[in-house]
Amino acid sequence: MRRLLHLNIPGALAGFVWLVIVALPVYWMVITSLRKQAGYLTADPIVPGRPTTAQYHRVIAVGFLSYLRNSAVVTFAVVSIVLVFALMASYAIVRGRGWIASGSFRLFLLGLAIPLQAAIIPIFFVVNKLHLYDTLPALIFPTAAFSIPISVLILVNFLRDVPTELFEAMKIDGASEWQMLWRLAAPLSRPALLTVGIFAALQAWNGFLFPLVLTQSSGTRVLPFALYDFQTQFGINVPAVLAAVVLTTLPVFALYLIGRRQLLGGLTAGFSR
Amino acid sequence: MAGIRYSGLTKTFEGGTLAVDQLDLEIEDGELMVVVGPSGSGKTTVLRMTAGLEEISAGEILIGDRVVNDVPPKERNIAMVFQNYALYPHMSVFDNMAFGLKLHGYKKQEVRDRVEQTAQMLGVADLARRKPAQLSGGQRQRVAMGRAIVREPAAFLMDEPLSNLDAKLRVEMRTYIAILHRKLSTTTVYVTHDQTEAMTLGDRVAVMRDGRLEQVDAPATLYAKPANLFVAGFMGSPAMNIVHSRLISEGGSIFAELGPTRLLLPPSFLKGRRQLEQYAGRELILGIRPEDIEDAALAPKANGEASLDVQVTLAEPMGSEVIVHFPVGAAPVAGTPSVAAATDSKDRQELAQLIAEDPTRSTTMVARLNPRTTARTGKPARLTVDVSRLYFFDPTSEVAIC
Amino acid sequence: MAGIRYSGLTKTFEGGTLAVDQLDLEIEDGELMVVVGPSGSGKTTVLRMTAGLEEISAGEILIGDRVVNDVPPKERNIAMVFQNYALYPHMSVFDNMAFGLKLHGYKKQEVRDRVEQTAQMLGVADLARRKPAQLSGGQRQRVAMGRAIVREPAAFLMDEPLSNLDAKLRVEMRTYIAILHRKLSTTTVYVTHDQTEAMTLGDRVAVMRDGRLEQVDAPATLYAKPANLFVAGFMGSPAMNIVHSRLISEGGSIFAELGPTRLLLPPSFLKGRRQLEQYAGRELILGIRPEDIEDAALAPKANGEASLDVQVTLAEPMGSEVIVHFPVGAAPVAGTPSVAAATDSKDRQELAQLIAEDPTRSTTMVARLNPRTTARTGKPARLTVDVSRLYFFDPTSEVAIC
Amino acid sequence: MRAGSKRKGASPLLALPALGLFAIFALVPMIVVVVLSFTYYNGISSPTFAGFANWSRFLHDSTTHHAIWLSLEIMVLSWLFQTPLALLLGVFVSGRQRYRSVLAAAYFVPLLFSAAAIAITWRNLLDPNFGLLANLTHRLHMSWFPTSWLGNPGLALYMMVFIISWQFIPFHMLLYQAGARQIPRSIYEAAEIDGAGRVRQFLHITLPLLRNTIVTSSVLILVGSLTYFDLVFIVTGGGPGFATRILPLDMYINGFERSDMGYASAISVVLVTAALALSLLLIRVTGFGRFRSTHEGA
Amino acid sequence: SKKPTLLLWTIQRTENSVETKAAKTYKPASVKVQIFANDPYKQKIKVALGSGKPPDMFMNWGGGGLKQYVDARKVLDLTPFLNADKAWKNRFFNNVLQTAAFKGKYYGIPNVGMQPVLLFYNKAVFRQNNLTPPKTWDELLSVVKALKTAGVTPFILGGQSKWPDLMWEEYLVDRVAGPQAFNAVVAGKKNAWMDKGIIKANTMLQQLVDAGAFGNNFSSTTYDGTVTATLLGTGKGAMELMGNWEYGAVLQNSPDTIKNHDLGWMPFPAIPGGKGNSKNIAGNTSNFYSVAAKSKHPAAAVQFLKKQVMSPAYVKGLIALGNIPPVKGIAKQLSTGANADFTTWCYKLVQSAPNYQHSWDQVLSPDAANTLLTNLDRLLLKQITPQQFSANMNKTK
Ligand SMILES: Nc1ncnc2c1ncn2[C@@H]1O[C@H](COP(=O)(O)OP(=O)(O)OP(=O)(O)O)[C@@H](O)[C@H]1O
Ligand SMILES: Nc1ncnc2c1ncn2[C@@H]1O[C@H](COP(=O)(O)OP(=O)(O)OP(=O)(O)O)[C@@H](O)[C@H]1O
Ligand SMILES: [Mg+2]
Ligand SMILES: [Mg+2]
Repeated sequence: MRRLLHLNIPGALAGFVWLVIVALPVYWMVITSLRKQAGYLTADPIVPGRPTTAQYHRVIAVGFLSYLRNSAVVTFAVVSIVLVFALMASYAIVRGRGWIASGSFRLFLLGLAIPLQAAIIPIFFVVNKLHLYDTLPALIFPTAAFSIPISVLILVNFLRDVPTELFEAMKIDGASEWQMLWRLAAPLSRPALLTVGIFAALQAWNGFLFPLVLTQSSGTRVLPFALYDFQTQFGINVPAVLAAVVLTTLPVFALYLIGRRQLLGGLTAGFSR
Repeated sequence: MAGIRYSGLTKTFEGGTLAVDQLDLEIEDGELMVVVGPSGSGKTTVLRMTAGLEEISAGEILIGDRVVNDVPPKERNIAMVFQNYALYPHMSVFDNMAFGLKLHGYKKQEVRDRVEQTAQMLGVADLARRKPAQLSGGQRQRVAMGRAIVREPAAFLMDEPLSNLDAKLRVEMRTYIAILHRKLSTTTVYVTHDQTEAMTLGDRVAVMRDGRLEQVDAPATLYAKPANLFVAGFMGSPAMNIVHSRLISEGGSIFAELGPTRLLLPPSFLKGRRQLEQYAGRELILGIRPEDIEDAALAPKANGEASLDVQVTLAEPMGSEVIVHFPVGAAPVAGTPSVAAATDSKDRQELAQLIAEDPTRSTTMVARLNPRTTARTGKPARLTVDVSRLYFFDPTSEVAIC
Repeated sequence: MAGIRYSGLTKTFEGGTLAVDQLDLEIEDGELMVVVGPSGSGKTTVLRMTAGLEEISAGEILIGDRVVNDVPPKERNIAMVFQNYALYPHMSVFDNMAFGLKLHGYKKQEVRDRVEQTAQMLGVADLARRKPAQLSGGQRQRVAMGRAIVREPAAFLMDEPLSNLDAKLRVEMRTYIAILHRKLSTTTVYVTHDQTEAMTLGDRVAVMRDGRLEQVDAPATLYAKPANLFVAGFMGSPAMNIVHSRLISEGGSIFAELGPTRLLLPPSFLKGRRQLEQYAGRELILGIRPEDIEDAALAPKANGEASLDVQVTLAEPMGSEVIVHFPVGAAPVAGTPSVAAATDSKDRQELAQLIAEDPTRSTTMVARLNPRTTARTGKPARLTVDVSRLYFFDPTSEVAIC
Repeated sequence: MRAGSKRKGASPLLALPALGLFAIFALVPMIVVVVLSFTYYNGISSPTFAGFANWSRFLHDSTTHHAIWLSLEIMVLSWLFQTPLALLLGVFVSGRQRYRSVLAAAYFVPLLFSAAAIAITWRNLLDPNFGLLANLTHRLHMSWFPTSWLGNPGLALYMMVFIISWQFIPFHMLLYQAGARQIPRSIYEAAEIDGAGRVRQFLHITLPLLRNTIVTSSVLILVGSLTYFDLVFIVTGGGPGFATRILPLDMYINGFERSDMGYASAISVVLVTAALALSLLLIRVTGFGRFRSTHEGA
Repeated sequence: SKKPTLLLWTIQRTENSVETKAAKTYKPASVKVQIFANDPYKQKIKVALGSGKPPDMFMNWGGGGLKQYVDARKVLDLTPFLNADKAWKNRFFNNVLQTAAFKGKYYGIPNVGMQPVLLFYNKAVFRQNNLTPPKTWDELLSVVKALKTAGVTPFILGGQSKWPDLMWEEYLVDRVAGPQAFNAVVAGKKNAWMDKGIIKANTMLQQLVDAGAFGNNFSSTTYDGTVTATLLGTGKGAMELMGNWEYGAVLQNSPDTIKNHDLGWMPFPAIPGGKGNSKNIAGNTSNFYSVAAKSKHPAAAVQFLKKQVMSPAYVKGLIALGNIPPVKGIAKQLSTGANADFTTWCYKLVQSAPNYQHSWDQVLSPDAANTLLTNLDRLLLKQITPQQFSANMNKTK
């Protein structure tokens, strides 16, 4: 809020150092995605050569767009389910009482540590039993289920900081729990919901194991497969993979830039005296 | 609509603070009950229990004929102004006020009309689109007020709803509340620390202290006939002057000692005060309200027996009156926490001296004089005491003597 | 220690609200400046800019001789009581108060001593271990106060520091602040909406309105010689009665019209009021303070020419006085937002009628009568107006006529 | 304003949908895993009962013991590396200056990439022959500078910690950013008036008020690194030697590469139990589980 | 009745075009080919076969991996079909077909070219340093020394990927101890790994490491055709022991090397005094298609394999890609195909090899294979001695 004079110099410096650490690999990805496969290794890793979009054409030709559609559907569904379910559960945990609330919290904690690899075969059985194999819901439900524990942990942490008095005011205004959940808890935990949403979206967007095991036909293929389309038994077309990476990443990044406003919190400012 | 009844209401917080202690009080249907009491005396806690926001440790609350101890807030149909507002930070001023109405199923148009009227009445109509964070303290308070009064609940609970408003606006708001109450006759519990509000607004005033009810009465009664020293000292601003005194019976007349001065109690005063006579020759506590001391030159009828010659230590011209402080050679009544209490330390010792030269033998008294008085700081002055309006209390039980 | 000077200080919030508008004000070293003004007039904003918490849109703030526009708060060495307390929620009462001292490098023992003293002074010593969430509203406010005064900064900024305290405690606190200020002589800016505080505490009082400074003067001067209608109406509670009037010059005497009644202006009053004479025969605005109207039977000297026979619509016994409301047949002065403003709607129309029968031809006036008055609601009463204390204002510029 | 005034509280029914989904797709499979840990199962043939064979193997398998040790190491290192950085960066970008929000957007980017993409990238950057690092050291004639980062058993684990952190710091930063934004501004203002500079505001206001967020993030980091798999698998595959063969990897290798799902299940059960115990402990010790806000009563 | 629909899973590779074409042009059934990336495929096929939703036909590597499925009765026995049509059976090299055969029963049909491991070298590097490619162990050691002093990495090795290490192991053990040493392991003989020859071979391998034959970075070099082929093509490394596919990788990543005829290849050097024939080769024999036991149309699937896989068109397609199909009598065809000099050389090499050792990790059970790779890695890192290596391997089943 104040002038340049009050710039946090050490903070800014450290901030820029980290920026370099973050940016360098990303920069490398981008410029490499604009190279030809032949000779990309021996090219100068820092200076971009003559850029070519050939790899991008290749990626798109491979069916990228249909993968994109499936991924979008799965991601949208997962995010919706996670946001709604996890918010409801966190609300019940934070605002609820007794052993059920604390018990479910502990149960969710258990979920933080289930190694997917170990559980994948049983999950396959479950999905199969529910006749979901090779459908998009086969990706949506397990992905959502495995995102819920972390989401609950994050939301619980955030929800508890919504001032109790606001809930009280709403009660007095005649709101039911359900209304308080959606009219108060939800809007005031927007930053956390965004964080959780991003998390769930990335699980869905980048998740590989579920799509691999739980689907098979090309109609249910999702984006992460695009990465492997350029990976053969004996080598990888790195520039093409990176082109696919860049292309996959762009939509999510765009969404983040749009949603980031929600992070500009301080959402409870002004509620009291 | 319904009355509210507390019986044996008690609240002990985790950690053991006893905030409300065996409160028995009945607020009639349609009554506006003002609750006053020192900071921390449990006023807010009572309101919160009434609203159903705080669990009841013991006792009962009845709204109408129903014990509501276990009824959730939403079903009690009350509106509340929170002491610290609790505005919805993510909603505009309009939405803050409209929210309760919407929940109660009012039509859109009706919601708009009501909110707009109320907002206008409260002078926040121009701010309708703003979020609470963009409001000043007083504006927030008015929105909090608006959120409550826009509804038509079974009862209003108002926790110092005007504390952050300027005097002028406060008078307006107070009038508005009075009118509203006269019109709607909604049972209302109104917590305030403003003397004027307490005296003008309520049908009755309940005085609380340390979680207990000290007295509940019509405002004028409370002022004229405080049940005990605490209520006497608490109601009225500046507070009643309270000193140790003695009743002296001499030549058929009865005098009250005010330091070296003797105040003759007129027969009209003594009439019907049987108890008082029993104190003849004994120690008691004398109370004189500041407005009952006047500049001798300006008093309607000068009363020789009760005149005091004093040295004014501070004269504060207030415009409509002059507040003068002066010491009298009477022992003060201890017990109420006072500024002097903390002045024992080296660093701020001098402060203590500024307050009372010799705390055990002299008491600073306060008088409200007519603005035309000539009393000035550091000058002597002659004052008269209206001996027909003295107060006496038992020194041990502190109960009023009548 | 140092004085504070504002020159051309302006604040425009994002969204365009002009909160402070070209403020010029000098607070001398060691002065206690009280700032008053209606809710939303920019008082808090001025304090926040002084503290360095709010960016300055235009103008300058000087502390001592230094322009501090770009000096961070921490380097301004000020202590502030926030209107909304802003206590550290994770620290105990003790730590809340000790934090600033610790940061300023006080020794442990000294920190403890100071905090304990101050806490005792404020009556929160018993609460030292509690967290703010476990305090009542008034207790929080006292802690907020304690956090500021425990330090010895170059300046104090206090934003309605006593608004949530009961009258008794407030008097104590006010006295304490006065003593503290007398002792330490720290430059202080004190925002309040309490008339008594404004009148007694400050060396000078600054009156703000819509972000502008209306008048700054010693409290008594402000009350006696308000620069304009706004200040006149704002200072004093109940507020000054303001009606449209006319000056009539007849037979060498000058009268002011108060509805059908004529008030004879005594020569002593007219002496030195050159401007007033020019209004002879013209419309102007008349102001009468409520305390300048008295029950004719109880007035020190009855003044026949200025007596009014009125019908009392409401008599509010306040203990120390009785506030009576009565209509006079004079046109009210519009402009100030009032309760009546919002009463045009069908549903609450009746409210309007309760306030003013015919708002264009009659004005409700308020008087503060001696508590012994016999005036009662609904009864007629004879009152006298102290004609030596009338106020006149120009009807268009609203500036005081003298 | 006051804690403990929840009264009746929200209905636990609200937790049902999440619990249901979680139970069907995570809990039931986990129970199956527990059952499998008592069987011989190669993932292909039907499991046969094995009694405690897998468990006794667990007690004696030195490779697995080494993996446990490595997991602990990577857990502690991850926490030590990520927590301070994420906290500082998160708080830093929670500031309102424009450049900070731009930085925040940039910092966020690594989170977007899948483990595979990050693995490919870092493997290439660290490639001893053609990588960026090798290239730089070569250009700067710093031949003494080690280039075989991932091939050096002494360094590989640290490199993995770094790469994992590179991926996940943005997420924790996001948590801290949201947490820091939630702290009422007025408290900082009060502290500033009290004379607290940036550092002290951070230490005395931000840190204590972010306590619950720190717990949240720490649980995620600690538990997360216990189960972390993808990146390590792709970048080093557990090598060189056993240098990065952390427990989840050991589990995977046993289950899928050696087709011993029974034993892998036993390891998984250990993992889940350890992680649960760890998070419960953290939550108990820090009082997180009481669901009290640190902001109340400002 | 409707045409049956057959599902075929395979992995991502250059040969996919041939496979999809074979599927598309097949009329009697509609065959859907689904292609997966190499590593994920292993997990995918395991879950699918294990839990009952397998495709009709699936690609595999034969050997121990396939054996697991066979043991679990997930794979259709193809013996009756092959026996019923001897012409079909005889089309393939028998030693290749054996990779997918257990206890005399056949479970897989080869579907790509053979992948013998050869020693590639950069002729230019040798020219510049006045060296000749090593034909014997001693020559190899001296060449290593010379290259080392010249600042060139003698052998490129993607040690991080582990399996390239195995090629060295296979050849050294073969040359020192002969094929019988490993055959003893496969046969499950007691202490087979303790064979003196194996220990000697491993000692030699560690000598090579000590001599700097693999440079300093081999443990952090991942095998990736792009990387290794570039290293070889640019002369940063002089030689590489690798499957014949590396030719293709060089062609793609360093085309000039091929154009200038600078890429050389030869058999693994002889080790005088060893028990193994220096004409023995190692490598992948081929990959295979198997039919899932649970397939709804096993007969149709077999029919498809018979008609379309390694059909003349299929073989032609493979040759065009530089493949060397494991079928008899195609020398002529090869010599007219692309890169004929290389492919015919390889074809002859395989044909004349007394023993064609299929990659150990494919032959052994997955468990043993994994232990083998890990221990090899540690052997090369010198974390364990050859004796420890053998002891560790001995514990596997
Ligand atoms: N953050 C903000 N954004 C926009 N407008 C604001 C903001 N803060 C205050 N205002 C407006 O600026 C004006 C002055 O506000 P300020 O808080 O200074 O008033 P005040 O004199 O302190 O009032 P009060 O007595 O009610 O506390 C008000 O009209 C208010 O609505
Ligand atoms: N959550 C709590 N935990 C412990 N003690 C509490 C809590 N809330 C209030 N108290 C204590 O209970 C007593 C009554 O508090 P309450 O808020 O009812 O006072 P009040 O009369 O409203 O005071 P004020 O006029 O200052 O607002 C006080 O002493 C207070 O410190
Ligand atoms: Mg209160
Ligand atoms: Mg303010």
